Amino acid sequence: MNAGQLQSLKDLIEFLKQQEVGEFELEQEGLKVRLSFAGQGRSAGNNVDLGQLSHLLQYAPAASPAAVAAPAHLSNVSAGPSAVELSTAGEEAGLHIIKSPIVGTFYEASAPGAEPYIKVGDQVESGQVVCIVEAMKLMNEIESDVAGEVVKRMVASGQPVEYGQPLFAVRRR
Amino acid sequence: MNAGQLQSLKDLIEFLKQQEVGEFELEQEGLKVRLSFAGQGRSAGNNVDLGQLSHLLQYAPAASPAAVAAPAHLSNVSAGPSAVELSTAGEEAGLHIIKSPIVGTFYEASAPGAEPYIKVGDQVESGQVVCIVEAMKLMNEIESDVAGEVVKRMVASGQPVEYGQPLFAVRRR
Amino acid sequence: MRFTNSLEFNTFTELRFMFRKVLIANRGEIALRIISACKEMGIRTVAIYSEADRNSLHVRFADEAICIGPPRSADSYLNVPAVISAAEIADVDAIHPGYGLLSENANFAEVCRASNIKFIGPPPEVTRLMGEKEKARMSMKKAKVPILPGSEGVIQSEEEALDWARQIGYPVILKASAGGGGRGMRVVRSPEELPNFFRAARTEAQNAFGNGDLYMEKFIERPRHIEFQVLADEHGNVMSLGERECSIQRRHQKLIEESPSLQVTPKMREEIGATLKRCLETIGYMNAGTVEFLMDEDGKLYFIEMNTRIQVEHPVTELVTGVDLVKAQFRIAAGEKLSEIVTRPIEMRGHAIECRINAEHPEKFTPSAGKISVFNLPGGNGVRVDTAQYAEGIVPPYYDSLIAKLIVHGTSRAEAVARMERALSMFVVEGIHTTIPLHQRIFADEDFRVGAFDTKFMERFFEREKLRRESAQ
Amino acid sequence: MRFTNSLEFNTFTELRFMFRKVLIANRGEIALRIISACKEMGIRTVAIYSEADRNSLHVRFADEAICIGPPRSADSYLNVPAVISAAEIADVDAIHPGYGLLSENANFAEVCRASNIKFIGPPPEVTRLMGEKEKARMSMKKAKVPILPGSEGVIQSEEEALDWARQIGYPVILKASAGGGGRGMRVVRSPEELPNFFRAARTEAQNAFGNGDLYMEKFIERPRHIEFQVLADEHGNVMSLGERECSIQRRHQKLIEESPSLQVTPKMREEIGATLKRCLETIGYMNAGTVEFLMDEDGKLYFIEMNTRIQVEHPVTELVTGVDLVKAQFRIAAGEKLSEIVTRPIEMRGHAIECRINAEHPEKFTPSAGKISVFNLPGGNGVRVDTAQYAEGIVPPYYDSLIAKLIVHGTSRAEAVARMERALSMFVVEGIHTTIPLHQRIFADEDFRVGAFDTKFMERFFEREKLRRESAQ
Repeated sequence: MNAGQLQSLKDLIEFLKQQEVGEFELEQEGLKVRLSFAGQGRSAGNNVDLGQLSHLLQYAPAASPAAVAAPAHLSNVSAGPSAVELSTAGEEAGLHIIKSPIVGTFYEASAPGAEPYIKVGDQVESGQVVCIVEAMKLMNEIESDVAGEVVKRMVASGQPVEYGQPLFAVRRR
Repeated sequence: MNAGQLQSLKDLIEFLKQQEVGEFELEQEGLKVRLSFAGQGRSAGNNVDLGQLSHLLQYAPAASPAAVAAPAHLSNVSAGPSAVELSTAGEEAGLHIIKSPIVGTFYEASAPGAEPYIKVGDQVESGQVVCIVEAMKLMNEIESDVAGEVVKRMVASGQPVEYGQPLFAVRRR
Repeated sequence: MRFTNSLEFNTFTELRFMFRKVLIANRGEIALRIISACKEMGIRTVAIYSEADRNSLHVRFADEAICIGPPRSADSYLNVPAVISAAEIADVDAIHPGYGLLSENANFAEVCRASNIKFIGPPPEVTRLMGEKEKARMSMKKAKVPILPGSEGVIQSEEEALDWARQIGYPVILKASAGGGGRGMRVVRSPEELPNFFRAARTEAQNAFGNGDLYMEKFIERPRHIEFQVLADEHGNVMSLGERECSIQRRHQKLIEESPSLQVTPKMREEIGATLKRCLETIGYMNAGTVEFLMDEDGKLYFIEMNTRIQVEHPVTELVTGVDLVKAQFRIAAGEKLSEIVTRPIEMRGHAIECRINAEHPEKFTPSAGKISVFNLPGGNGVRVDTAQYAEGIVPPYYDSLIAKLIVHGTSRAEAVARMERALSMFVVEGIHTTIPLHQRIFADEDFRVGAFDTKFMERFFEREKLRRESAQ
Repeated sequence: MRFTNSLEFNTFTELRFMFRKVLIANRGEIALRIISACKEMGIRTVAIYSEADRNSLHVRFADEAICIGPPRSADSYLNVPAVISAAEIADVDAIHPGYGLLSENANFAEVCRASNIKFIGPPPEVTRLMGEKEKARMSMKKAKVPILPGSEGVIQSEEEALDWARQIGYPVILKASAGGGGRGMRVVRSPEELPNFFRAARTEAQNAFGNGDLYMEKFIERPRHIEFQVLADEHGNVMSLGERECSIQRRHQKLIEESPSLQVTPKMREEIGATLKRCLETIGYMNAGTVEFLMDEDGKLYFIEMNTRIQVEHPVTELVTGVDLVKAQFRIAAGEKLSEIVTRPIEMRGHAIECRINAEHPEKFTPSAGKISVFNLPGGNGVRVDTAQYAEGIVPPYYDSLIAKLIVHGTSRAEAVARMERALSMFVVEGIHTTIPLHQRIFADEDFRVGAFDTKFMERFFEREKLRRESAQ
């Protein structure tokens, strides 16, 4: 299992935990994963140990009205765990997520009016530039870390992105 | 398995533990991993809901040195849940516990030097006076609420007792 | 730059006498408040508790704890023989009653005295005098404390009623001597209205209570509730610590208190303080006490009653004056002089506000007993929390619903308001309902923010909320 | 009785200009402290966080939050492009750096300036000046701030050394210019000892560092660490807010801080305050800062360095002066004058003490990262807790171990000490180790209680504990 795969697996487990999944199985192309979380006994049924999760953090903060009033273009950035949520929103079994390695502004093309680097349906190669994230006036070319088919773009051009925010979903070849 | 793989596996296990995973299986390309963490029984069994207990109240308060310095004759009274502890300490299956219905001072006899109302081994009747609890200079006669054999006396004569504190254990007839 | 000599603050005060061991005849946050004061003074503490409070923090943090009865207050915290008996077996020097429960029970104070246990509060005679409202009014009146003007005794006729109304000044309110609950009650705004209203009220009172006797009081349309904190030592000295504004009430239950009041000028504060000092020195008042007033629309104060105990809302006074009132209670009871306890002139610094956090449904106000799952307290600059609750703690259904007091202090009322909003937004309680959301709505209210309120504020507030909800549909 | 006019406290201050939105370039309790100040001032907040801090309270309570990198500080909180980039996409007016991390990084302040973002702190030129210890010393010396006397440059010979020692006054310490770690170091107590020690130190330095250059400083046997808090506006006005006593340290990490210091007389406080005012006005200092001194056994103060940021221990000054230092930082940065921010003369009221609660093993001092299972905060009168931790929260292993600051305020040092003992006994943390038990032991120490300590206190304290343990066996 290579580093990328391992990272994907870890992401998935974090997500499962966050979603309070008790047991999980996955089989795909020679890969088979099965897991159950602690406190999820077979017969225990819905005996969810809430203590394991942070109650406090499930709490919708009083600050939410203000957050709603945030400029629309920042709404994806404003909630703490948004990257994870977005990640899951676009994630289906077997998809690889290209994430932003830096904080900045996402651009799909090298210049206004130019062709986007990639579009949904395109085939990308590992190392191919897929977009630009501008940070401190610098245009940073972001490369794909896998080869495959672009299944989804998760961010609109011109939108701010945080570290680790999902940009594209790619079905690996 | 080479050193790199071993390290990856260790990382993964650490991560699983951190994520509070209970059981995990992975199969891929000739590799098969299965693990379950200690204390994760199949059946709910000893799946104690610690949340039900107050962690905070298991905490030995900082005040304990002072409590130790308390007059010896109050030591039974000084700890909050003492009555319960005593109750269980003296309780065996089938024994009935006669508890103090009031706060006060326990006396085994009607006057200093007099015969105790009851002794271990005696038979008591329901309604029979078993001791006196003095409160506000009043001598309150405490009656047995069952008939049976006195198995144990839990309090020394002259000792203060709190509400609900076990006084005698009686084996019911 | 002005610096006070730091040495002044660094001498260990040598107390001539202090209690060795005290029993706290209360539960919840006030019991923990008193235990904290004792710990800081080196006094050993004995908690008492009912079976429902076995796992309470006042039990955990006291040096000793004694179970005195089953959950119902009448069988435990209000059970005088059980409390005294606990005090005797624990061999304490004194009992602090907190507020509520036995705190204003003169008989209890008397039993303490008979048992040679110091009761932390005024002597039973004074408690009894203040407990009889009419006697208390007359004592205050004699000492020139302004009282709510009213008829003396029963009004026999319309003529007499007109006469009283002229003396008192319109509007006035007619009340049934035997009555309550609004029946036999009429607000009269002019002499023309009086005869008809008098007859109607008398008939109503007769029908409702079998007794048509009426009396008359000045009617205050939109009164504020303003109270003065006093301390009195056992050497005849009384001192006022300024006022608290407690007009934000729901069904006569205070929700929010603050100090100082925006309505009390320094001149009024000084005058009332001086009058209370004179009056309470005459009466022979001792220990902490609170004198409650109604304030009319013109800013005039009228005495209503005196509470002879520490109040729930005492922390707002502590924050603005810097005087620890509970410690002062102990030191007074130990025989110290006020001049030794409060060594600087009282000065009100900044502004303090308290929100009572109750375990209640925030709209329906039904008590919300149960297990607290999450309990995240706000902290930081200018924030004080008095509570005996904790995560995994239980709110039992037997006692009052106050689970925490959130108190803030700022240099101005504006800062205190902003600080309270900040603190409320960081106070997270789960597992039970609390009044936190209600407080947040009140703090967003424009009238509240500018200080334009009276004891009818909450009625209008709920009315406005209802209208807004309806128009939103 | 003296009452301040309550109206003075009740006018809403109208600010001419205030920031609309601020990014907090920090984490933990100080981030939450700054967020609290912003909430109270109506400023929108943007938190930044590393992947390890996703579930932190500074993320939860900010209006917006942006993940800027992986757990390691170098890749996230210390990553200037990531921080600036976050500030740009969130469109903030200003950045508050807190303490540590980027707070004293002049380059970062410069990048902020270039990006048109106000850095809440002094301008980069001043930070840079104060960052170069020798330049800072000279600036202070020029303004007649007392500095630790020492030789100027390298000492060439024994004769020169004797000359310097006579000027400085015995005892003196010889130090290796290239050195550190005690090598090439000698304490000299008399001229007789000097020649031999000088030769020995030179040889040692030569052997250890390949460079035998020595210099000389006054040696203070048992120094106290005393620091002065200052505020400076952007109009050339500087004000001192008195001192903090920070001598209780373990390996140069402060454990306990208090204000005022028992050693600083009102006269000294005023003199040092006036000198600092003159000196920092000359330098053009801006915003909050702390000037650190060593105090010798005779109570003389010697400048060591200046910290150009808010300090961990700022709350003790807030409690005794009543000035909110973080709010003052924002108001200064927004262009307000000191005279508008601090409207009364600074007066030190009572005594405040802070304990740093670290996630560390209380004997071994190894960091104790992990999940907190129980977190019961003390509250009540005179207790302040600054923390970003909570029950079920995680202490990540990547950052410093401070999880909470427990701060108390009392009318005297004795009351503050008693209050801290009370509060420590009610502060319950489970799941990780903390320094709470260590603090309890320190507060029980007689030398600490009477204030007889210096920066070597903790060494002696551990030594005494060790001896006691050994003799007990």
